[in-house]
Amino acid sequence: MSEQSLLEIRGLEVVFDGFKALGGVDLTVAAGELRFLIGPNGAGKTTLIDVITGLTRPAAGTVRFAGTELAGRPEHKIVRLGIGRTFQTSVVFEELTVVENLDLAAGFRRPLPTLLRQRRGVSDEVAAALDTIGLGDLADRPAGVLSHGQRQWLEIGMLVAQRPRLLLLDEPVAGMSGDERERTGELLTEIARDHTVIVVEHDMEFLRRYASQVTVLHEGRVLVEGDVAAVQSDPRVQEVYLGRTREEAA
Amino acid sequence: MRKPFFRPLAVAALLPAALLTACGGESGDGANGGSGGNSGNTIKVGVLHSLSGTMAISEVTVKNSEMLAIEEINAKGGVLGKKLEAVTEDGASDWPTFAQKAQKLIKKDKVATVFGGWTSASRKAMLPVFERNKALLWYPVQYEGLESSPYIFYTGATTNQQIVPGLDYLKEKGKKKIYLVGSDYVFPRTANKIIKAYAKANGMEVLGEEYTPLGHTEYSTLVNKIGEAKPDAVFNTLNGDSNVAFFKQLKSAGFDAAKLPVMSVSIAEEEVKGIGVQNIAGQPVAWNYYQTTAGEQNAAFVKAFQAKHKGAVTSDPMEAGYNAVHLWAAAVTKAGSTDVEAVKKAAAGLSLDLPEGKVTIDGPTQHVHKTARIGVIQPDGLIKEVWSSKEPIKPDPYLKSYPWATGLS
Amino acid sequence: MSDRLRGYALFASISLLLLVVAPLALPAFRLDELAKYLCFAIAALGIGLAWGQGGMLTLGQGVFFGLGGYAMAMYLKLHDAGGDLPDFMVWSGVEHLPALWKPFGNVGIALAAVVAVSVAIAVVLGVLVFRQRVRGAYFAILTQALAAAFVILLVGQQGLTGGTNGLTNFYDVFGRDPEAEGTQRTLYFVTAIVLGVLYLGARQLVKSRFGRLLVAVRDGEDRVRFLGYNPATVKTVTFAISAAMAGLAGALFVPVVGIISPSLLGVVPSLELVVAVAVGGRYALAGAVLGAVVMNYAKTSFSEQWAGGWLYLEGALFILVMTLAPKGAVGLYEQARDALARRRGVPAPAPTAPQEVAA
Amino acid sequence: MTTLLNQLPIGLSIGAVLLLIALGLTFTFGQMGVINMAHGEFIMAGAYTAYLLQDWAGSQAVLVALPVAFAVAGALGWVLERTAIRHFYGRPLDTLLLTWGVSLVLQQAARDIFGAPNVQVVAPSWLTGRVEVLGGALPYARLFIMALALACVAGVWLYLDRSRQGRRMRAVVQNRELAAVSGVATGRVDQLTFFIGSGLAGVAGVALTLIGPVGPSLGTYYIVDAFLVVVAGGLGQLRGAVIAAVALGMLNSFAEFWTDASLAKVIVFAVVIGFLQVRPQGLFVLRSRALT
Repeated sequence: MSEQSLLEIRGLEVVFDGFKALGGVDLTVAAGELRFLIGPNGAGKTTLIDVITGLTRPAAGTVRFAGTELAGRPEHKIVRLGIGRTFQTSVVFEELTVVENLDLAAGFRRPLPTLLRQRRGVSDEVAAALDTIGLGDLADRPAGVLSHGQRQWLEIGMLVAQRPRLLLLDEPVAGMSGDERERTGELLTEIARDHTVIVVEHDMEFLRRYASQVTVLHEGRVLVEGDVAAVQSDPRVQEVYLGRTREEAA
Repeated sequence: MRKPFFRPLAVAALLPAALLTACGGESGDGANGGSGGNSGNTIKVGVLHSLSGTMAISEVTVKNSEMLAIEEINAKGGVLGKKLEAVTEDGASDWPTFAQKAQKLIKKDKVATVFGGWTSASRKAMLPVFERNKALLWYPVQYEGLESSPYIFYTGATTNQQIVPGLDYLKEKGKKKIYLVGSDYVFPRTANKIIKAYAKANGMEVLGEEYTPLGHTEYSTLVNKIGEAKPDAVFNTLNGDSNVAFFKQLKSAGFDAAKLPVMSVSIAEEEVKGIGVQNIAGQPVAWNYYQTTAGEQNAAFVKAFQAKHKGAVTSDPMEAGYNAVHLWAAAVTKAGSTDVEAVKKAAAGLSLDLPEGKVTIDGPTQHVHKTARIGVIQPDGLIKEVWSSKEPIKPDPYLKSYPWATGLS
Repeated sequence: MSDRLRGYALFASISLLLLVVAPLALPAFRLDELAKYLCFAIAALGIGLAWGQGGMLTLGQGVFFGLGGYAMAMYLKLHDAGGDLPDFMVWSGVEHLPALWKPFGNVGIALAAVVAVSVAIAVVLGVLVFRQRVRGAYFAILTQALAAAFVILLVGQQGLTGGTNGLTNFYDVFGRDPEAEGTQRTLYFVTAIVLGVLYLGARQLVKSRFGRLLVAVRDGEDRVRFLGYNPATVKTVTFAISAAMAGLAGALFVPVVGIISPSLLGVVPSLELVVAVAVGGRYALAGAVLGAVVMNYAKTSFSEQWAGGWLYLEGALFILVMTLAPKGAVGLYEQARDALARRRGVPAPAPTAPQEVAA
Repeated sequence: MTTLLNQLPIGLSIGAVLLLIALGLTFTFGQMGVINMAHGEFIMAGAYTAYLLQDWAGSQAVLVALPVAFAVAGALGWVLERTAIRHFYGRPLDTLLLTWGVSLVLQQAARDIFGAPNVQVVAPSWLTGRVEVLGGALPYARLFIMALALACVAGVWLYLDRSRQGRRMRAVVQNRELAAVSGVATGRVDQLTFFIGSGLAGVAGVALTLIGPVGPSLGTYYIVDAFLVVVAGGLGQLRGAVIAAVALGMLNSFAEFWTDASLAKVIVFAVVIGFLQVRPQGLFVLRSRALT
């Protein structure tokens, strides 16, 4: 076990009603790494993230985060250990303003009395997050009025405001326009500078531009692992993707 | 941007306050005038029954008979030369509402007296209101006894005029082993305490005592328990709709009146229809009055009531409500005033010929002397008297004159 | 900021209305009725918090109302009895004071129990159901069943609770005659002030970070977990606060009306409280208060005119509100205000459309 | 001991009543996510249908009333769905409150139309006997209710599993948008679902005339129990409803045998709460990956 490995997954199995969604996954992510997780539909990418964040219980295997076993812990306790995630369909609180959303995300570390007081002004970490995602102009608007892309950024901002050690992003650019992808890519690079990040992504173009280390999942197992170029040239990967979508395998 | 929290609140408080203020103006009552409802050309009397909710079924009939009595009195010129004016209120089958409406009748309408209530709970809720305000309530329903408020007149039976005669009848018929079934509230529990004391003193055996929640409709387990215990008779203090389920399920399990007599104290002519006569025909009930009770007074009462309410039956509580109005009117006439203390004084020992026969008010307890009657339900849904105490029984709400009942209260 | 100032001015003028104008203008007996409505308003405030803000549709609030009411009534009964058994125990055949009753002879314990018992039960229930993520319709039905079971239990334990009769006939309420006009006036003031204080407290809570968190839990309970909070705790705390409010309301109700009985606590009275909140406007605390006062006033005055009609009116009103104005009277008011503002050419504030979380 | 054994068929028969009253509810709840508080009043409508048919069908009214009550209650449900509920999909709590308003109106309407007192429905003579089972008497009326419950369950199962309409219905349950895109007229499916669910309440109402009161408050006596069955059985699962009804019936029967009727109700409630601790979504759950 290397000194700086932050997340260690060994022999992870997940079974849904007899269907094996994950069949013995091993994965190690080092501190400070930006790791992309790819694979065709049904490969088990989201399931893997669900297990790490406590949404799904594994049938077998271990998930260790900085030396702590995660399996069996409730979601909010895993978050408190320093793991944050986004979802494929962004879920922000539409009734609350952008700042309130961020403030909420930054809030769980605060002592109880603060929770019972009214928010006055904007705290440092919220201001920083707001700055990172560039939604300063919309700070006091309800999140319900945001566009799809803005919502995704807000989610990422909420993640940053949580000050996690490990970020899990589930398809952050799905459904985004070209400009929005660009902006998200920059955001990602910026965040990856001082965080460990795992990104689940379908979009190969996005992958090529921003990824360094890639893990390919297929039918619930790790198929290949390595840098972008090595993975792309791997015949097994091409086979898996060719059988499905031409343009993605190009 | 701040959400104005307070503006809706303004509406919240202004509206009802304004409405209430409007009401306050209309009533215009400041200090207690003490006129006792006797003002101008009419005397106001309160009629307070549940006109909505679960108890409305029963209480509306009593309200109707009380209104009939008021009309009869007015037709004969009223009381003290003044017409009676009924102020009707709805207790809504809710005991606190009874208390508040009683307060309204006394304080706002300043009625001379109130006729009302059915359940013990409603009476208990109203009792403090009448006692503190020194106002009069006439309560027309048989009840569990152990009460004698100086500001209530009880024109229904107390336990020694209904339960005890019911037991006397069962004993006379040689029913030694009895099973007690009741709804889970005050009247059945108190009644069953008396029954158990009576049984102990009279060589009868109580095989079981079961209570079901009000509105209970599943009696198969209870019927099974009764079948196992094999009693000679059941003493039934179930209330309301539960009676329908109980008798239907008892009958379909094979227990009819011949096989297992069930003595009921809360089933009158009105309830028989809903239970279905084929399920209950031949079963005994204990009351003080039936629609079939002989006598000119009753014939007139039934005729007058049916003239107003087509196809309606008359029952014991209805008759007791009707009596209450006539007794009060007679007491007022005798006292020459509607003043509460004067009426109370005049009422003591007052005697009147009423549908159930001669009714006398017992001064100390403010209950009435009543003849106990055991009836059997007929195939036509009416009840035929098969046994009676012959003489009116002196009311004894605390059962002081019964040696076996010592320690009950 | 002017909004805020205007808000305080309005609160002050309403306080004036309730504390000065109403007592002067209304006859004692109407004032007593208003006090009763204010008791219901306190319970409704709790529902507004739990349901409107927290999304927990509690159909068993009568249970907590009852717990508070019985705690208070037990003290008053024991005080009246002065060392003997309370009257109803005598005719229920109870010979010794049950152990459950003994602590309630002490006024301090009884008053503490008004809140503590409600809170304790709410916490136990909350921990049990919220931890298991029972929510939405399931929670609603469970609380409704709780109300049904509670009433059956109360009615069945006649020697302990007075059965269907409940507890009534109090002679002495903290040294005063409960039927005297002066006492009723004092009780009215106490109730109005308690309502005001609780309203301000609830409003502060809603505006606090906790209040924001509560709204977040209502709109996306599962998402909140991934912000590092345990929604079960947030919900349990809120549910307990609303239970405490209902308990206080019940405790005030007892001296105001002079009775507490199971008929006040069952499925239907609990639902009626929710109806009142919905009609007033569930998303604003003031809507809950408004609804409770207006609906109960309407019920009283309606049943004085046309007894059977109240059910039609209540049902129809409710159907109309749910279909046409789900945000209740407050929502209609806000709509009208925004429409007016638009006509004047002032841009309306961003619409806030709370969405219910599907079960 | 024989009496104790006799509690078995009694438990079954209580379970059958529970199943009958909960079946329609579980149908609409499961298929549409609608919590219909007016379900009790649809039961009442079924019972009054039997009462009215007596004038025409005499003592066989109960039998004749079964299909008629299904249609009458179903029509009531259809009207409710068309006029109000269809605006409420996805808001289960709002429908709960809305339908409660409807139930108030229906109760008062029954009071005004039929009068406040209970009415009587005469059971056909062939339902008045009883058989000896395990040393106790099991009335034909109870057997009839059990058979009826079984028939209703079988009918619903066949419908959902074997008919094309039923398959459409299940498609809408599993994915409303997808079904709509695939050409299923979801609006029509909703109407039909509500018609059937409410119709089943009408059938239950006819059966209940054999054992209980027939009056304006009839629905209120059964609604809470019906909901408990639905909750314990799981969101609209037919299997779950059947097992939960029988289990709660048995529990009720034995709890009442050893304690009393009041305590038995409290015990049943406690057990359901306890059970939800183990299975928070009831007996059977539809799996879903969606994050609410």
